[in-house]
Amino acid sequence: MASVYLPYKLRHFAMGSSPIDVDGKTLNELINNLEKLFPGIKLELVENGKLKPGLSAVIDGRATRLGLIHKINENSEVHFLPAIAGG
Amino acid sequence: MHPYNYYAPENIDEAVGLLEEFGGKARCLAGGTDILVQTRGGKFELDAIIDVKKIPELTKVNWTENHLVFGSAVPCYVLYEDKKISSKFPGIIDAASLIGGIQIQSRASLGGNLCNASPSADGICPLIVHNTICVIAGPKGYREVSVDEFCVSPGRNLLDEGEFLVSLKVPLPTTGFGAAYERFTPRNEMDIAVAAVGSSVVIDSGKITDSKIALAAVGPTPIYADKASEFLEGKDASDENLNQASQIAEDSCSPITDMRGDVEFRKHLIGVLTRRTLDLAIKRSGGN
Amino acid sequence: MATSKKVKKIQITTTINGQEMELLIPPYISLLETLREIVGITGTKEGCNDGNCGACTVNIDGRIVDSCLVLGAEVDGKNIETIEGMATPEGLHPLQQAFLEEAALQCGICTPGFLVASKNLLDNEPNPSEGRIRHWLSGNLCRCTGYDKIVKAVQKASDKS
Amino acid sequence: MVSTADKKEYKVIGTRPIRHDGYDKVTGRAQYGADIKLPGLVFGAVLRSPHAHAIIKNIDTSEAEKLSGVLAVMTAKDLPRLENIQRASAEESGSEKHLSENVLAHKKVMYKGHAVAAVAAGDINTAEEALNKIKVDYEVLEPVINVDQAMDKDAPIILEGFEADHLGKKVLNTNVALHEIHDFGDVEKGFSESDFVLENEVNMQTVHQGYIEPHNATAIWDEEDRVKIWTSTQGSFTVRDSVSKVLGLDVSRVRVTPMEIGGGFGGKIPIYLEPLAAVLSRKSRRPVKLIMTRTDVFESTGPAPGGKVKVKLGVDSSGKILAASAVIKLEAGGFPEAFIEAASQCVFSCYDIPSTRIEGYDVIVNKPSSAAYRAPGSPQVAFAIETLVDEICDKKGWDPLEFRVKNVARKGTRTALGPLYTRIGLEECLEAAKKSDHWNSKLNDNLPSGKKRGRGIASGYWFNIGFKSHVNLALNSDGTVALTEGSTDIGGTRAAISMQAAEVLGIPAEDVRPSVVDTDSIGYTDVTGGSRTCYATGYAAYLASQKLIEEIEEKAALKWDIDVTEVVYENGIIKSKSNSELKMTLKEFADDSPGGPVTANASVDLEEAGGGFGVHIADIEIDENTGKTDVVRYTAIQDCGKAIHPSYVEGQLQGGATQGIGWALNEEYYMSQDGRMENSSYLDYRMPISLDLPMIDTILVEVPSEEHPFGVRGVGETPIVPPIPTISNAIHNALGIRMSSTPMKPSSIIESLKNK
Repeated sequence: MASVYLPYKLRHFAMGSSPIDVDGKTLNELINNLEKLFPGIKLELVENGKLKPGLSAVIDGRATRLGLIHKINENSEVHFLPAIAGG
Repeated sequence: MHPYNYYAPENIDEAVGLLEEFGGKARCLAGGTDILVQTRGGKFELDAIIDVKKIPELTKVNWTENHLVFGSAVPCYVLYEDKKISSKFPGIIDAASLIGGIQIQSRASLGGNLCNASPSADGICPLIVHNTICVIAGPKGYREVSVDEFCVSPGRNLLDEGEFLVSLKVPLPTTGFGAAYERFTPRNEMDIAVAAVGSSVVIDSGKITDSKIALAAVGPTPIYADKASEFLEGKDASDENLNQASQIAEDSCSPITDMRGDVEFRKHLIGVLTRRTLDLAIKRSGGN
Repeated sequence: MATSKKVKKIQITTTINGQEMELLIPPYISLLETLREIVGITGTKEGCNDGNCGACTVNIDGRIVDSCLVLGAEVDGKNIETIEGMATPEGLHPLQQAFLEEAALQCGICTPGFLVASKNLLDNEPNPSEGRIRHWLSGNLCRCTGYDKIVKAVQKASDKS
Repeated sequence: MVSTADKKEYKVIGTRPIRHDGYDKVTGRAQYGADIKLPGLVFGAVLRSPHAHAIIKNIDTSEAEKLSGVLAVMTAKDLPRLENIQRASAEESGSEKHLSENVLAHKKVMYKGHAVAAVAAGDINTAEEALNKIKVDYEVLEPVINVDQAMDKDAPIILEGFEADHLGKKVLNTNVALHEIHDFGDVEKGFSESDFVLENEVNMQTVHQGYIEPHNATAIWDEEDRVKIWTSTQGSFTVRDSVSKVLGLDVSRVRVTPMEIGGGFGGKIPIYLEPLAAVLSRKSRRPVKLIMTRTDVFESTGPAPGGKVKVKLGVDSSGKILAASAVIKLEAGGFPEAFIEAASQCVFSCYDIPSTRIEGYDVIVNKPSSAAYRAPGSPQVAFAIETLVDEICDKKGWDPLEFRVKNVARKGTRTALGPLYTRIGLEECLEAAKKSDHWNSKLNDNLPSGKKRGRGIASGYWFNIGFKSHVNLALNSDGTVALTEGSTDIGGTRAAISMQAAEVLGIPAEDVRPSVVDTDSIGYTDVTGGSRTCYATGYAAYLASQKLIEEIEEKAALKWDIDVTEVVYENGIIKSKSNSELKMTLKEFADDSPGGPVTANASVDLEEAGGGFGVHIADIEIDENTGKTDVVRYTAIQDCGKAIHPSYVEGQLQGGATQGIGWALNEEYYMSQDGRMENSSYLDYRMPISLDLPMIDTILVEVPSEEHPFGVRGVGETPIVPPIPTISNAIHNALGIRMSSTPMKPSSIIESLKNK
């Protein structure tokens, strides 16, 4: 199972605990499984079938560019963080 | 920007005529480094710019028996590239070689710097401590005034309508004369003085027989610091006396706080710079 | 008293990069605008239009000026050199070559001003010190390079001359 | 150069060819935005608010419209009103509504210089005269100009009706657009177990990117409602997308041609003039050009946020950091986005710390809407953390370099925001600093009285982005390769991208001819920013070159009538594996290749480039009597992964360091009480001049990024991060005073000395 690290503002869904072990072969599956555990959390992560604008998912140290179709490994670490670019 | 016409008179009478004709709607153009920026910025709404650089008196350097006379439109570089002027008028050269960068020094003149009457003008303090006389032409002919009377308030000088500055007349220094100008700026060039001091001394047999100290960026106009100057007269150039004169200068000025510096810092700088310029002036006088 | 006259264009004759030109210009426009808008050569750049960046540096009769602080009307009868006149049919000026080899430009907007100013320095002082180069170029702002490679390029070109 | 890379042999990479666009740029031929000329071109001017905070009650443009020579006048009424929809763009956040309202104020002005109306006329003088005839009725409001004022409970609310996000909750009527927390581990426990806990708060004034070329835009709105725009921008596609939003057009109706760009540093990502030029063109039926004045640039664009950053560190007696916390409050300007997320990611990035807590506030104030400035957010937080580390070392008698090594972040270290680092090179940079001539030299103490010298050291980080790029290659019949790309070239990226193609193709860099083309001529390419261009567009060039080789091999097989597996391409030579008679040069092949032009293209959408770390060392000399600081020696050390064109990598380090030095010592928005920037000129906004600086020495450390075939990391942004704390630490070393505000200007130094 992948370890999902919730951002501070979403930890209330999990009664403050983070990381959480969640199954899923893709980020999409993982978020759907997360939603089953914590109903309502998907709305905070996904909009119009994509990761919400301003949100990025960092999978094994790298902010995914594939988004919801990104493959998740058995021991992946997934962090939801604000998206950032640069100057 | 309000559109204006360009005139380039070839003699003084023609220039006076144009200035009378246009009144407040005309300005003289020497180096242009202030006037063109101000006109563009909407400070003046002009009908005429009068380029004075075709008038011979305004661009010439002359030596008379007792004076150096240079035209009000003589650019800075002409002064500092002239070895004779450099050796005799070190305070003026200090200023001429630090106004703007090389590009500005190709154009900007001490006469223009004086007419612009900025409180922080680099050119004015050294002219004061070199006891400079301003030669003014106008509808009533010529008149002369001491340079320390020329500026009346920020951006304003004593020229009447139709008048303009023709030249600057600097007395040849006597034996034992030395002068220096130093400003403080956060950058090493291309900056406006936070505070500045010009100092001159005449040293005779170890005593300061005459001294002039002038301060810039610490009042509405560059000012002659009379009390500090007079304090030194007849005294030794001792550490104690020089420090006291510097303290008097510091106490005598009344700067404002603005983006370039606050009151306390400016006063502090006046003390530091007065001492530094006095030291350099004394060194240059050959008196120490 | 004030007789407001209609602003009329004036005619000037000036030599730009060796070519004599007769130009009809509004009397209030700067030399910078004259070059860019009337003559149509745009190598001379505008960075501030108030004489504090040097991007518009040109050479008039052997001295460098900020062309934003000169009226076009003033250059009647004068000889002007701009960046466009620096390379010859034989090739680049040694300074231009040195700027390329030393990577002395990044965005390149200040480069024409630096080149015209540096050429004027080397024309008068073939072997300036680092301090002298930095002093001479203090009227030219560069925001990209930190000046290091510009100073080195001028030093390199000076060694050659 | 310190190289820790496994020594791959490169032919082109690591050499220093003359950049492809160099000749145009040293001869004045290069066409920047302001240089464009079009038949029938007219000029525009923009009316800007004289007030920092005011309600627009009415705008009367009738007199301006009557003025002879005026061709068009516009206000916010001429733009569609957009909703508060978050933009999904990679580089820019914020809502569509705010994007539009920053371009042209609607009902309210948020800062002095905020655009209110625009005019087009036959010449610039007439356009400016027309501006004077526009009557705007303002109701002036109290301005809010710093984070303390804005966060005061009685503060005037700047963005009324705006829904702020405070820890996930929606909040109305607040100047804090975003309040967020990142935490990891048990910080309180970490502090309680520490032997030594120290805290530090820094305060920073707003600064500007300061690029020498003012913003400009030229537009034609044609008869089929297609808009062509020529502009100086870091991202032509970002301009296209933003302009199409503001104008309410499909993206395909907007075509943006990126002109040469005179500096950006992050400040030429937002749009300002482009939609105005477009609407003025629609109304006047003429091409319209707009150029900002220098004052406009300072008052209406950029800047980088000022604000306050508080940090706290807990350290055990061995010098190991156990806990760290930060409170970051940065000024967004008139609309949200102060880069607090980037700041949060950067603040503790150089250290391995088991527990961290970071609290961020994105604060609306009446200043121009802030833009990215080289590693946005990172210099601000580096100032706080790196001076605190110095203070701890000073108090405990620890060597500041050894302390950093002891706590260094490396591959596998958990970052403060959670994810683990991939391979990074901070440790190698610190080692390079330790071995450097500068660090080992004695500080000159033989000085005239009143002068003091000091040495400082600090490190810094930027994460370096990847994102989208596209590259096209076409083999010319003379064996050279035309490369087209969409990344505007601000500092030599044409060369760096072409060199990567040349390396793969085994041909000289000069044989690749790069062009930066418009948005209709290349696939979507993200901005030249985020230190991504050499990495991501370079990666696309690498992939395209490999495809081009495949294409060459296929067509050579066709030509020789052999199986493609028999053909091998190497260093510009095409050979048969088995028949030594079959051999031709690329030029010979190109001159007569079968089956049409030989072309290839590739696109990428990359994740992070591998973080970039830098360590800077400065020697400064201070005049104790005037407080003036001169930098007398400076060394910038950085892990650049692999330097493709080392000269331009060094140039990034030198330029970034210089901007940081300016920020440290003199640059600031000097604000009046009523919210005006009083020093909006190059004369009074004191950027460093040549005489203010020594040579900037560089040490390029090469720890290859795991993300790129040549190991490239971004380099452009990191160099602006360490200078502020480096200078502050050097001042402490010289005088024993801690400067906790920027700029550390002479008057502040004198004041600190008096209070010492």
